[in-house]
Amino acid sequence: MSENKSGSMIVTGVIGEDVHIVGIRILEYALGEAGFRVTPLGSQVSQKEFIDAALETNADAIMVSSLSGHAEALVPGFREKCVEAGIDNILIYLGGYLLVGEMNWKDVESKFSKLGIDRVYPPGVSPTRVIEDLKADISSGRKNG
Amino acid sequence: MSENKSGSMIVTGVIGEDVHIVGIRILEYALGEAGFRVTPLGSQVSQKEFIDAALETNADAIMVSSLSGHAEALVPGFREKCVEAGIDNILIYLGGYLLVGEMNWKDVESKFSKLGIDRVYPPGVSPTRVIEDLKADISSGRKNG
Amino acid sequence: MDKLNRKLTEEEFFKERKEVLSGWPTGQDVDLDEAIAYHKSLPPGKVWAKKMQYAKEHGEIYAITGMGVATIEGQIELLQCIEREGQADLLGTSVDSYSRQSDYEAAEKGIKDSKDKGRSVLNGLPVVNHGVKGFRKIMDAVNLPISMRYGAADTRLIDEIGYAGGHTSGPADALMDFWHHHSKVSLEKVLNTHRYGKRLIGYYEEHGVPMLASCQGLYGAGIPPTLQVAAIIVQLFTLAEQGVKNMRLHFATHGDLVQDATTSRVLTKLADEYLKIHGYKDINIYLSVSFSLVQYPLEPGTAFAVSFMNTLMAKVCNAQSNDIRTIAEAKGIPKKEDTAYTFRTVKAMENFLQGQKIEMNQNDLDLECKMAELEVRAIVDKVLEFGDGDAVSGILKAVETGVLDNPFATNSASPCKVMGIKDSRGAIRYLNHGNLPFTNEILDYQTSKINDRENKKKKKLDYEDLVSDLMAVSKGFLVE
Amino acid sequence: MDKLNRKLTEEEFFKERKEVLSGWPTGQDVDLDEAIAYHKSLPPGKVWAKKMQYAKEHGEIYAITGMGVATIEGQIELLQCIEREGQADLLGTSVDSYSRQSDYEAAEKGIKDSKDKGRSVLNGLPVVNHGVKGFRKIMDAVNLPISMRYGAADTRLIDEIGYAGGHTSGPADALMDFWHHHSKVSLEKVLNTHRYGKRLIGYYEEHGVPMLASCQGLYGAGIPPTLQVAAIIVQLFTLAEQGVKNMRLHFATHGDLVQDATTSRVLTKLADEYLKIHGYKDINIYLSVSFSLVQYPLEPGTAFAVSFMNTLMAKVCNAQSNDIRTIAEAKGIPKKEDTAYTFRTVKAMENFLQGQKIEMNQNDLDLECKMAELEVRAIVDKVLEFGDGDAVSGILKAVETGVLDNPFATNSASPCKVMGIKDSRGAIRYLNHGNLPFTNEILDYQTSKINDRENKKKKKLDYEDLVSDLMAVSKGFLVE
Ligand code: B12
Ligand code: B12
Repeated sequence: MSENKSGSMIVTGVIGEDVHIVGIRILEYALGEAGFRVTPLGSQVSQKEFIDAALETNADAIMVSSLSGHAEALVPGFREKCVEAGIDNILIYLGGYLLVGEMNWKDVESKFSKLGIDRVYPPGVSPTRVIEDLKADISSGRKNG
Repeated sequence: MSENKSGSMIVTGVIGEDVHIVGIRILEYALGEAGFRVTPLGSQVSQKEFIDAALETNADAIMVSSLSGHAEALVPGFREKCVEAGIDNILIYLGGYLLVGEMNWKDVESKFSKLGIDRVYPPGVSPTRVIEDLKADISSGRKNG
Repeated sequence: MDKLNRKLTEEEFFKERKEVLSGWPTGQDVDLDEAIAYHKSLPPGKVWAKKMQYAKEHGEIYAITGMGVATIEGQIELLQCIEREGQADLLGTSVDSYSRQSDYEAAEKGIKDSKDKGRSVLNGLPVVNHGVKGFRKIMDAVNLPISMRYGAADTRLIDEIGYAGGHTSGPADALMDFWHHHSKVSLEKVLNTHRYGKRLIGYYEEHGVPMLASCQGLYGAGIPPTLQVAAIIVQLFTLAEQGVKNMRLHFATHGDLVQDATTSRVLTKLADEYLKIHGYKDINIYLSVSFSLVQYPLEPGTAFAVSFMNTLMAKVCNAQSNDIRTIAEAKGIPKKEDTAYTFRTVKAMENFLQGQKIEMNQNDLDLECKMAELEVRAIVDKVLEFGDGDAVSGILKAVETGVLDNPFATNSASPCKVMGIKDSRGAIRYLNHGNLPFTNEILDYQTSKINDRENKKKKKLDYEDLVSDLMAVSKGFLVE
Repeated sequence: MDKLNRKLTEEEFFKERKEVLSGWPTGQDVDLDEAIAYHKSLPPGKVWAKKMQYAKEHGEIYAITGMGVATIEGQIELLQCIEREGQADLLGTSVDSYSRQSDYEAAEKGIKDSKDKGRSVLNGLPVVNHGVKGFRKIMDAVNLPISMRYGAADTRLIDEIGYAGGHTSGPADALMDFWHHHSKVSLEKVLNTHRYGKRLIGYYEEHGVPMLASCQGLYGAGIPPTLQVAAIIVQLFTLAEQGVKNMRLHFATHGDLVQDATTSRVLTKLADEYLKIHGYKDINIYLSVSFSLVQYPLEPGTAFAVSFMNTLMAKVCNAQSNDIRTIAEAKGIPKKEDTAYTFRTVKAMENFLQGQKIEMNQNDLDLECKMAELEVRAIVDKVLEFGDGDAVSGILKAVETGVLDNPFATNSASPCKVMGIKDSRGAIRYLNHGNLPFTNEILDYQTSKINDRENKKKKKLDYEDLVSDLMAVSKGFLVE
């Protein structure tokens, strides 16, 4: 774990009216094990709550979980609000069951990329993969552009 | 059962190297119940054995069962041999699993119709339906050709 | 201290009712007298409680799962497909998650968007928005009983409209709704609004309409069964007090047949005993099981194997209701064809098993039952002690102090100290019992079971194993 | 009278062998010494008997089914798919039905036609035509043990080539082959050619190569289990005499768990007892079950439910081998994807059930076991009496007189007087016991069980019910 950019702060939460908590809990645990600091907001978190927490903790990334299928109604405007709040370049990752029903993954991904989400993950993605991406993005300074 | 053309004689059997006996047994039972006379040849019956039995019993129809999937090798020539034997117009019905693997039924049916088989049935056809067809064919004098 | 678990008077009920019905315009269409008459006109085949009674008497098992899309037309198409193609015995209405948060504006927008896009953008049927009239169309279009399936901090308006619309069953489960269906609401508020819902069911019962109420306490994946049994039993007092007469007790099985059979036996025995001791009589209890997972299998073969386990468990647990997930559960809201396919398959399974008797090793079962009873009694008695006999105040204090707890609660007010883990045979044991009031005898038994697995794995069990447990069945294993 | 059940001397064996190998050109390539060395070089994971032993010791259950197409390349593709996509533990070779009739010319034409048409026109792999070399390619391409699966009046050349090619298991089942695999051959001839096949297995065993022989007596749909158990046991003497050491006893289950568990227990107990009494020692016995139907379900959901029952039965019967049909069984020879899908599903079910204990009601089981034992002993003892202790002459006379009988024999020399029917719980009872040497005690028990169902149906059971029994499971019911 010494290789991590230890101390990077990650804000986590489940967006909207969504109550599914298990996935994000597991992710938080894995982030902690990998040497990240985590600010867990729990479930039913609004865009504003995410952004306020990110400002307050000077976070490097926001991990947004959405399982109920309503992400297409809940995510638009997120990036814009970050820009307004002066954290234009914060990493935003999104994961879970993003639409209602079965999803054609390529379409889903491009839909949310266009909304300024840096990385979009399908259900069941392993925390290991997410953490690898996160390390890479943080150290390369990759931000959404 | 009084409505049947009682006394029509049906030769039954399983063709070729095929040992599946249950289906034809059930059919024989149903034919008997419906008032037909049955000459059961059992399994592993050759074209010649079918035709000899039909000649001997002056049969109205031959019921050929084939489940092993080899009917496309076993049935060609059957009608021609009947013609040679002088029973040109005998009804020939064929049923079971006629090809190896899954079958597109329309193709199968036309394949065997072209070989001079009067009626071709897919797996699991109910004896009731077969008997209805048989009564109709016998009373209308329908024959192949 | 006032007794909190007390039946609402008719006056209180109707006063509250006014306010409830004003929550959304469709509330005005609910006419209780008309609804009671409507229910009385339903054939027995459309009434959940009657189907459960038949199943219990004849040893039958009936499958059920959630079903819900945004529009009435869509819902009819879905349910008809499940009834006809799926050979289903029971139907359900999943309520969408905006409605569960009482956000009927968002649900309304969801209906509109769904019509525009020609696909449901909602994850369930917004019962309130469609109103009594909307749901009656569904009732006319199918021949089976329909149950509501949802959880919410405030269930009152959905219940009013849902039952008046023709549902003959629905949830009555404050703990489940507090723990799993809202992140911030207080338990007090949930218990309060839920009292109303139960009273509503009681009202139908008083007027000769059998109405089935479901209760499961908490979502059971990875949760030790005795915790779930306790969370169900303490709530039964609150259902019974408001006049609920037909109860469907739902619990999660986890794959160890002995433990699962134990859960069923202990729940049946203690529910009956505690209700009687507290003077609640003439209550019909039905059982319902899930083979409960967190993550469901993506691979359809493994998903079928899961429905089979669910059915086997229903058999082993003498359950009437076989609460399954479709084989597409891990893919998203299932297509109607997937649901019908799952039902059809499970129906054949049920047919094959229904007439059979399956038993467990008697010694194993006796020991497991003895220990499970101790665990449940420890929790339930403590709750009642907290409330000085009053279940509601007992529950309030118990949840606050973690005497009733939940490892994966969504609500931030829950201590979440308890942690379950599988033993080497797949039974769930307490890796951490948090503040549960357990004796050393209980704890030693738990430890010995955990040690078995630790010895096999040659390591201490930790969070990694917990995660692996949560995922195991989805990969086709019981314990890894 | 000469003892017919006597071990072939090496001289006799090698003399007969010459003639056998001359049956088709590929016979010349069989070199027994080389084959023995080859088998000894196989890793344990490719040896059936070793896998069965592991399964028995660890309570594991492994699925198996028939698999076969015309060409080596096709067969490799098929088996690799089942191994990888299907997560299979065991593989099989279905031999095509021309080869089963020793018609290698027709099989050769089938290979050619299959290559021309780009699809298999044969219903199995023509083992003889491809020869030892052909099969070795398959052995190299997979990592699991492969069993031959076929029945024939004359099995000798297929066995020689099949075992030398690398199969580590195959059938040794004269009664099955007489009754079901030829319409006119005499039992005497079948027993004679089969003696050779068993001696061949014995020869491998003598030279340190464990070879597993399967025996099931008759195809079990609608057939009373005790008749099947008797037909297996009388044949064990003929296997043991020729030196067979590893036996896979396969039997059909029918859906009544008590009867099916009984079959397993009685078979295990009596096989062991009779073998020991007759002085055959050091024999390893493994069990294999099918949930046996005549007609399989066309609908994939019901077909999955059937594989589930098959797996549950394997568990209830403590079987090692879970002999399943693919979900495409009723459609025709399955596509490799269907087979893999079925295996994957069954694997998850096996995983879920493997560690569990399932028991039957002890009283029900005791009674059923007692009666089943009486029935089996009545038949087996009569057979041995007929032969004056010599199993082979006993079998000959028993089959002729219907003391061993088969309701749906293909062979016209079988009396086919026995008829089985389901009782109200799905157990198979003797509707007609033909010439089976049953006491009144046995017959009264059978009648009482049949009466149960007659009383329920309020009619005498007849041929219609028999047909309905044969079809019931394919429609998703156990008994109608
Ligand atoms: C458990 C569960 C519940 C529980 C939750 C309990 C709890 N304590 O959390 C309960 C019963 C409460 C529940 C309720 C509902 N549920 Co639910 N539920 C599930 C279920 C079965 C498992 C989810 C889970 O926990 N998986 C295990 C975790 C570890 O996996 P995960 O959440 O996917 O997370 C992993 C990855 O996706 C990733 N990840 C997750 N988030 C993020 C975020 C980021 C940034 C990254 C990088 C990665 C990442 O990391 C995790 C580790 O690998 C799923 C179906 C399934 N998957 O099998 C349905 C499911 C998610 N639920 C669903 C629905 C619809 C609901 C309900 C609306 C009820 C309904 N109508 O059926 C309500 C929701 C109410 C609300 N307000 O939200 C649907 C969603 C459908 C859709 N989107 O199309 C699903 C798919 C079921 C289905 N097929 O219908 N549910
Ligand atoms: C039982 C069975 C066997 C038993 C037979 C026992 C016995 N006593 O008959 C045994 C184990 C011996 C056996 C052996 C083999 N079998 Co087999 N068997 C079956 C099985 C499971 C059931 C057949 C059956 O009896 N059905 C019940 C009866 C009532 O239905 P039926 O025969 O279809 O008959 C009905 C109708 O089709 C119709 N009908 C039948 N014939 C006729 C004729 C006429 C004129 C009419 C009008 C109607 C009609 O009337 C009947 C009443 O409804 C089927 C699969 C299935 N269907 O589920 C495979 C199946 C037929 N067998 C098959 C095969 C390949 C074999 C083997 C070659 C082994 C192998 N390689 O797997 C050997 C054959 C060896 C040989 N020489 O023939 C294949 C055929 C594949 C194909 N054609 O593509 C099948 C489909 C299995 C499969 N999916 O692979 N088999």
